[in-house]
Amino acid sequence: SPSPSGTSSSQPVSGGTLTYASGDAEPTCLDPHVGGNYPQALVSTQYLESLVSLDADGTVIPWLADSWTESDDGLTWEFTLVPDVVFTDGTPLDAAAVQANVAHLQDPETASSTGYLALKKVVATEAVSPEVVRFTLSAPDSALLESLSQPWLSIESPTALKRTQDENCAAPVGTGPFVVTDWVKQDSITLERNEDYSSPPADATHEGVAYLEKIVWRFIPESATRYAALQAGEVDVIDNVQPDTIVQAEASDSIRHLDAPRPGASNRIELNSSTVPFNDPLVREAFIRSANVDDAVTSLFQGTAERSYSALSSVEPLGVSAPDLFGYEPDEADGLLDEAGWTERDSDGYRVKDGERLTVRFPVSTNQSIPAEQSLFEQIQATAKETGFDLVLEPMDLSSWYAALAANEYNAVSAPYTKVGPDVLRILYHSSSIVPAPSGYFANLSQVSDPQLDTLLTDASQESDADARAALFTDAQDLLLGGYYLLPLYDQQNHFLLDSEVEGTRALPTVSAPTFYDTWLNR
Amino acid sequence: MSDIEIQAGLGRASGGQSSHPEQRPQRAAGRPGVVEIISALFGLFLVVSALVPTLLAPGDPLGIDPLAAFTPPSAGHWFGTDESGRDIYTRVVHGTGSSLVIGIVATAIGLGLGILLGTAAGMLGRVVDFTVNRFLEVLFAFPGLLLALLFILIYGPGVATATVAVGLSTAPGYARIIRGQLISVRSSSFVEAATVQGLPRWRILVRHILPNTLAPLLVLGTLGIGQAIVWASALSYLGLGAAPPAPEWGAMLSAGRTYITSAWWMSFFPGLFIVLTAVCATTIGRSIERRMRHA
Amino acid sequence: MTAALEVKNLTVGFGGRPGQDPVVQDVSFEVAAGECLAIVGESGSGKSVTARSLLGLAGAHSWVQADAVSITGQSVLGLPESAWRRRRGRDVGLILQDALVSLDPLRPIGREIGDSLRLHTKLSAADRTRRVLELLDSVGLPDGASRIRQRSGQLSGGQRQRALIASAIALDPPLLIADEPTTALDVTVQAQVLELLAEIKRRGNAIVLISHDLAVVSRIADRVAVMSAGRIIETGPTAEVLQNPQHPLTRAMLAAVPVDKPRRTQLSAVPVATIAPRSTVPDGLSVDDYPVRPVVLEASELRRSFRRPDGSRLVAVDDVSFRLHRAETLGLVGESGSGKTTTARLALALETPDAGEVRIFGEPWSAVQEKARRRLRGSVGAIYQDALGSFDPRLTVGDILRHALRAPAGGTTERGGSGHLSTESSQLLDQVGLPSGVLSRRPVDLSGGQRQRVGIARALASRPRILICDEPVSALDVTVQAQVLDLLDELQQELSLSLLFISHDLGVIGHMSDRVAVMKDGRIVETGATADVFADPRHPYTQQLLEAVPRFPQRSR
Amino acid sequence: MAESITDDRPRVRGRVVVAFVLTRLGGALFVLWAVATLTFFALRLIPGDPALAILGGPGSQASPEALEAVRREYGLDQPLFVQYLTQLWRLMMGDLGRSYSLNMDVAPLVGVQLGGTMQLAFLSLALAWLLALGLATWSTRGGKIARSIGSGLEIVAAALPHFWLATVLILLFSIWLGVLPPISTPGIAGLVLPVLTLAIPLAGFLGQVMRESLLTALESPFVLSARARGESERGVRLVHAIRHAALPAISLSGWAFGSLISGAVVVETIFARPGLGRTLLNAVTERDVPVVVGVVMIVAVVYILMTLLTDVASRLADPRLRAA
Ligand SMILES: Nc1ncnc2c1ncn2[C@@H]1O[C@H](COP(=O)(O)OP(=O)(O)OP(=O)(O)O)[C@@H](O)[C@H]1O
Ligand SMILES: Nc1ncnc2c1ncn2[C@@H]1O[C@H](COP(=O)(O)OP(=O)(O)OP(=O)(O)O)[C@@H](O)[C@H]1O
Ligand SMILES: [Mg+2]
Ligand SMILES: [Mg+2]
Repeated sequence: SPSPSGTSSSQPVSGGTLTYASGDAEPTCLDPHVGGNYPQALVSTQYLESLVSLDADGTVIPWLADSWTESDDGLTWEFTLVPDVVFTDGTPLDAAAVQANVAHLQDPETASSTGYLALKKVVATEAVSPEVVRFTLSAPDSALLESLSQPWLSIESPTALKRTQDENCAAPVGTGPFVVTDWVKQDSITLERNEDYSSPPADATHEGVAYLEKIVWRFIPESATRYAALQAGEVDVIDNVQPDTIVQAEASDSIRHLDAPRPGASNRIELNSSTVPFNDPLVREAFIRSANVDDAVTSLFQGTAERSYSALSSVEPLGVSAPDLFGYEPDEADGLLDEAGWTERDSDGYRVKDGERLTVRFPVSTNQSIPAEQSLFEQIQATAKETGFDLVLEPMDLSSWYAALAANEYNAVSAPYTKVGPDVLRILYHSSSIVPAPSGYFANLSQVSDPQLDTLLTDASQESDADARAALFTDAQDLLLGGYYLLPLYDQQNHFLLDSEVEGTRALPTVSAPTFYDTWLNR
Repeated sequence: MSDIEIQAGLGRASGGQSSHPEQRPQRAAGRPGVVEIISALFGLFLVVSALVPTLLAPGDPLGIDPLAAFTPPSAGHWFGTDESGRDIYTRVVHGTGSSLVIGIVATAIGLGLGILLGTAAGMLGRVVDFTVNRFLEVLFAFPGLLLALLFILIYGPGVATATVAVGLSTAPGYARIIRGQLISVRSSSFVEAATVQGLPRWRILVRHILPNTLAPLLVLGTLGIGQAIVWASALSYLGLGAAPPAPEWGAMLSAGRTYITSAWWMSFFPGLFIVLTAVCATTIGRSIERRMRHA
Repeated sequence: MTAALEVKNLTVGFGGRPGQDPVVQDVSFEVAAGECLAIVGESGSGKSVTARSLLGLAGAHSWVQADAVSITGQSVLGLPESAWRRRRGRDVGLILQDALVSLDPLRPIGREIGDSLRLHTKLSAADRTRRVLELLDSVGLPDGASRIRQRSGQLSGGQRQRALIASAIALDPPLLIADEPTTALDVTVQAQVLELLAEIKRRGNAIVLISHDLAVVSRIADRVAVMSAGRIIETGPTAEVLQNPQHPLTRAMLAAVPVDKPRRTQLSAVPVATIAPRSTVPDGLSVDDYPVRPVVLEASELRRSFRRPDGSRLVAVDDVSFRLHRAETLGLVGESGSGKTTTARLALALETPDAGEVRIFGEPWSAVQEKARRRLRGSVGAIYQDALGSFDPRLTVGDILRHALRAPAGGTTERGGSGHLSTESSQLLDQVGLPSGVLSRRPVDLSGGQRQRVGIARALASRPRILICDEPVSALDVTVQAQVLDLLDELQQELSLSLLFISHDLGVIGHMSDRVAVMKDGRIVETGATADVFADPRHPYTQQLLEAVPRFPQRSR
Repeated sequence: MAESITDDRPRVRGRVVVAFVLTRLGGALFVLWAVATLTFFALRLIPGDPALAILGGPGSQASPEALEAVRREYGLDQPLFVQYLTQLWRLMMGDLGRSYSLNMDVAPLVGVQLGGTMQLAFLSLALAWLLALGLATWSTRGGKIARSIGSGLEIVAAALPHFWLATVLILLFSIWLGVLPPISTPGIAGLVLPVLTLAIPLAGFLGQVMRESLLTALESPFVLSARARGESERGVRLVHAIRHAALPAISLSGWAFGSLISGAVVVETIFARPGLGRTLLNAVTERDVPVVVGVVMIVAVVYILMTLLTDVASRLADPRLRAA
């Protein structure tokens, strides 16, 4: 779980500029409503705020909403807002503002993907009073609070939202501790302190304005350069840290490490069950048995990541871990393939059936996989070869990768998915997620189509009783893991290195993005 | 793509052909120097690596050994191991073939196109010359890597695309040199002398013009291979060339750069081989050039 | 009075241990103030190396030994570099052999000339400019104010030579060394430069004049030293050496000079061809008899112009007409740029005339397609000034001759099959006096004279009846030139060749041609039998040319 | 050697200058037109729907209506030829279109990025010049060993791939010695490593060319005649040889600039510098066609200007060219 990095006993001091170096792609829009990806979440956490947040245990806690109630049928929710909160453009935070945000997220013109999905069941909003807003749902949604805690559903100034999308993208207006003052494309974003800030989340360590005066948010794609810049003191915080760098940094006194695995799904390889060869469960199981993931994780991540045996992130309390299903058993894999009819081997040692080689096409999105992960795939390729799988790694840029998926030209694929709460399983494995959007994209990349699983996931998403919900998700995961649709690898890695002068930084337990509200510089 | 143009520059600057071969007796070819011998030996090493890599490195370039990952250079692993425990020396040796092939094929494409355009411009009369020249001018307005990137944008990344892209981007330079060479040879007095002898045009072309135009291409080609390898590896480095885990130098270097602070050998040795190969090609090319000039 | 220059046993070599393989050996001489010593000798005899050594500039990897070298009475042996620098330019001036490239092409000549002043005097910039203008004026480059801003590329050869002289005499050094100051200059310009040197001598400065041109030397030098293979073989007062040479090599050298040598006299000491001279022209045949011989090449009203970079047109050949008869030599003479080469190229149909026509053997030549000409190509051979450049650099002499033999023949004689090619190649070489050993060598590895012979052999391969020779001997030294001229002469008699012989050297033209045509600015200004034209030039330009030709007193036979 | 005496009559000179400017301008316009045309049609070969790319790639949840709207907005529903003419017209008006991925107009984007790249390229060119000139003069001054070292250094420098050199430099100066920042910083310090990375290989190339012409110049008669005038070794180099050494390098600088822009793609990525190279690489991986076209056009303009500049510089430095 996210741990605060600052353990110094000295008093926080106000002032100073913090430079953050991100290895993620530069967002194309600083408003996370538009699209909705992790780089947006990282930066917008500094200037936008959500209705609710999570604490370190995963319990929902108040933020912009003081309190909330759910109707018995689960179809209406009422949120009471914190009083006297003002957006940085002077617009007051009220029920109408929240309504405007929901409308903005649901407007097709906004082209929201993450937020849009999360609000799918919200059919109407209503201002009960200036402080109270009511959501009306088409079906009960046990994940609503978790969804609303995400930065992609943060609340922006309705006045600002009325501007053109370009303007809003360049400088979204929220209630957060910092304000976007400048954005030099392909270089940096400048954030300055919100001097009227008054709305920290319930678990913040102080009140009032932030300590830092300014944050310079830079984009440094090269991981080695990023680390060198941190060492040289040019930047104070870096993200997307490579395992070997973490190991080095941990030996250093002047650098602190913040490990904050992302919630939602674990990193895993999805096996496409809709086509040969993985339409045969035996072959799926054989593949999983033939992949030596444990050794790979040990050597590549050098203790910075734990092997996962679950479809969900280790920060998700409802995750089911099944180590016995995912062990490296090459002998068993051989037997399974023989059983499945892949009995012969060609001159290169690959299995053959009816003249066809046992080929697994694996498009790898170079934008979405860190180098260590790509190395991990290479190691899986090497071990799977011994069993007779021809795992073909096809590195490609993001749009080619999407195109390959849309054309169903893949047998295995790894795609991250970050979302707060176990409801991510419904998005990833419900059969309705096989239906592609007009663009061709779909979330159910294993193409699992199991009515029983569908029912479990739908029920879970509507079950507001915590225990019943947990049970449903457990059943669903047992079904999923037992079907060998996926090979879990490890949590979605989210490591930050901070200069030891940077004190008081923690990752928000929602999507594990760091917040610099409590941060101060001990210089 | 660069050395080629340097050559063009050299030709332009020194007036190309006109300099008399006798003028510099003291810098004659003579015995091969130490550097030339070393380059030749390294060249031999590269050729053996490319043809029978197992002779020099019997191991499997793709064979992983996760528990031996990140071993620094040692007696067991001369160049150390990478993140998956693969032996870097083995990979470098086995990668020679593909790196050389990329360099050679790219240069061949560049030279081939260059010859086509250059001879067309130099031989087919004014209209063609004018057209080809304008076309070359346009191509020159795309700096090498930019042309390669455009090509990759259209045809997608990969070894084949990177090779063709590098080849394409070198072509205008070659074309210009060939055209210049052709024109200077065509108007040289020995070609006139052949006309005076009453040789038919095509005989003059085949017997005098083409051989004298194309002979320097041997040098250009040699020099070009080194540069082509460097540029192709730049594309690999940008993630637009060979895909890992293929033991291609640029790709290895690219993969190794991630670990530069903890495992310098991963990027140092492939990089060193790229540099050495380019140096070796340049030295050999230059010494051929010197010999031809003094021959 | 001390000698301006005294040299005792100067020995110079390159590379290796000092004393090993010297290129200049035991050279000793003295030059007094107001005196001019000429050093003459064939190419490569060590003249320039001697000159450079006198300034401590023998070159990289050189070693110099001497018993004494003193300039204006002070020894300069073993002088440190800094001391040398103070003396160069001030005590001794050097005019380099390659005048055309001895001025920095990137710097205005005013600066180049002013450099000596800048380095050795404390004159202000304005004073320097004034002095440079004076100098320019004194070397005969008037209008100095605009000249000083020009760079060498904007000057003609003669102007460059004079600018170079100006830079060498800027400080009026007591000793001036002039290495071939007149080579590559037109006779008229040459005469001006010599006059300038004479003037300097008259002022009381000592001059060491280096030249391979005895005629030039005879004009100005008081004493002559003859060098051969690095040694001085003969020395004495000019008139004495030229009229009564003692050393056989000096004699051979003198004999080789074509000036005023009648047609058909042999110039070289040794016969070059094995073929016995057999005269085809009866003695006493006069110019008037020529019309009875058939015309082999006829040029009528040729005109050829070129575009200048600024778009205007330059008429290189204007209304040129001439006839070349069987077995005669027509000399074409004129100064640089007068259109000689262009005329030759028109005659060879390498260039198409804008107007006019060339016919050979009465058949159309310039007016037809190259395809049609090919049949007759074998009948017209060519010899070029730059023999080396006219050979494909990849080919050996053998290849060159074999290719030439395979080309369409012009003469009537039948040739054997390809099996005979190598024997015929050897025969050709034999004919031009080369051993068959050169067959396997490349032209680059041959000497200038040998190359020119290969060029002639190649031209002969197709049994031509016409030979067009564009400055065939200008690049050669007198003795080699003599051999080549003799060879051409003999071949003409043997094979009844018709020669169009182009040269800027009146001596060579006078010796070689039956008739002569004088060109100026693209036009033929005078034509006639050589003897007549030389004896009684009509056109003022011809007169000027002939006056400028340096002659030396004929030695008594 | 042909005698070329310049015609100093002002009329003629004026005419020559006007003709020169006109041909150059015509040539430049032609190149720009051809570059625009070539890229326009070449980029039509890219697989995939541009409308989809505009809406955030295939990963987005674009609705058919939105796609339709975008096609209309960007004129993608027009016939190809109409689109081509529209694009040409827009380019002529200085409108480079709108980025698919960056939510902004291309012209201001590349305009901003151009500055960084130009700064990098010019500084690198200047440094490369200094390094090359220094090495060439130093090594031709010393004996045989210095010469071999000099030419060896040049060959090795010329063979260094930018990305490797950058890595080694960062390792050396930022990590081990800790004296220079590995990323672009507002001051000069941040420029040092990127500029070195670009300059060293280029210096190798230029050095080879300079050494060649320097040696030729030093062996030439005009240097001998300068020495005969009493010119010192230093004078010979400063007054005569260096200018000759510089000439071919000047004429190569236009090309060198192009290669620096190629290098900038790598260097800007590694050192996290804003600039055209990084923009281009991003645009290529994002398939952001308008940005690619924009960068291509701006690079073409810069290239044309640079060739013009080097031509003029060559003419200034070498009076022989002026006469022709
Ligand atoms: N720098 C040098 N290194 C080696 N050998 C040289 C050098 N300079 C001259 N020589 C040799 O010294 C000999 C004499 O040369 P030098 O230039 O003095 O001849 P020259 O009498 O001036 O001939 P020319 O009439 O052709 O000018 C020649 O064989 C030449 O090859
Ligand atoms: N191809 C050409 N293009 C332009 N001008 C030319 C060309 N050939 C010759 N000329 C010019 O024509 C004129 C005559 O040249 P040509 O070479 O015939 O003179 P030449 O009498 O042979 O002189 P030289 O004694 O110097 O060889 C010169 O001014 C020359 O610059
Ligand atoms: Mg000489
Ligand atoms: Mg001529």
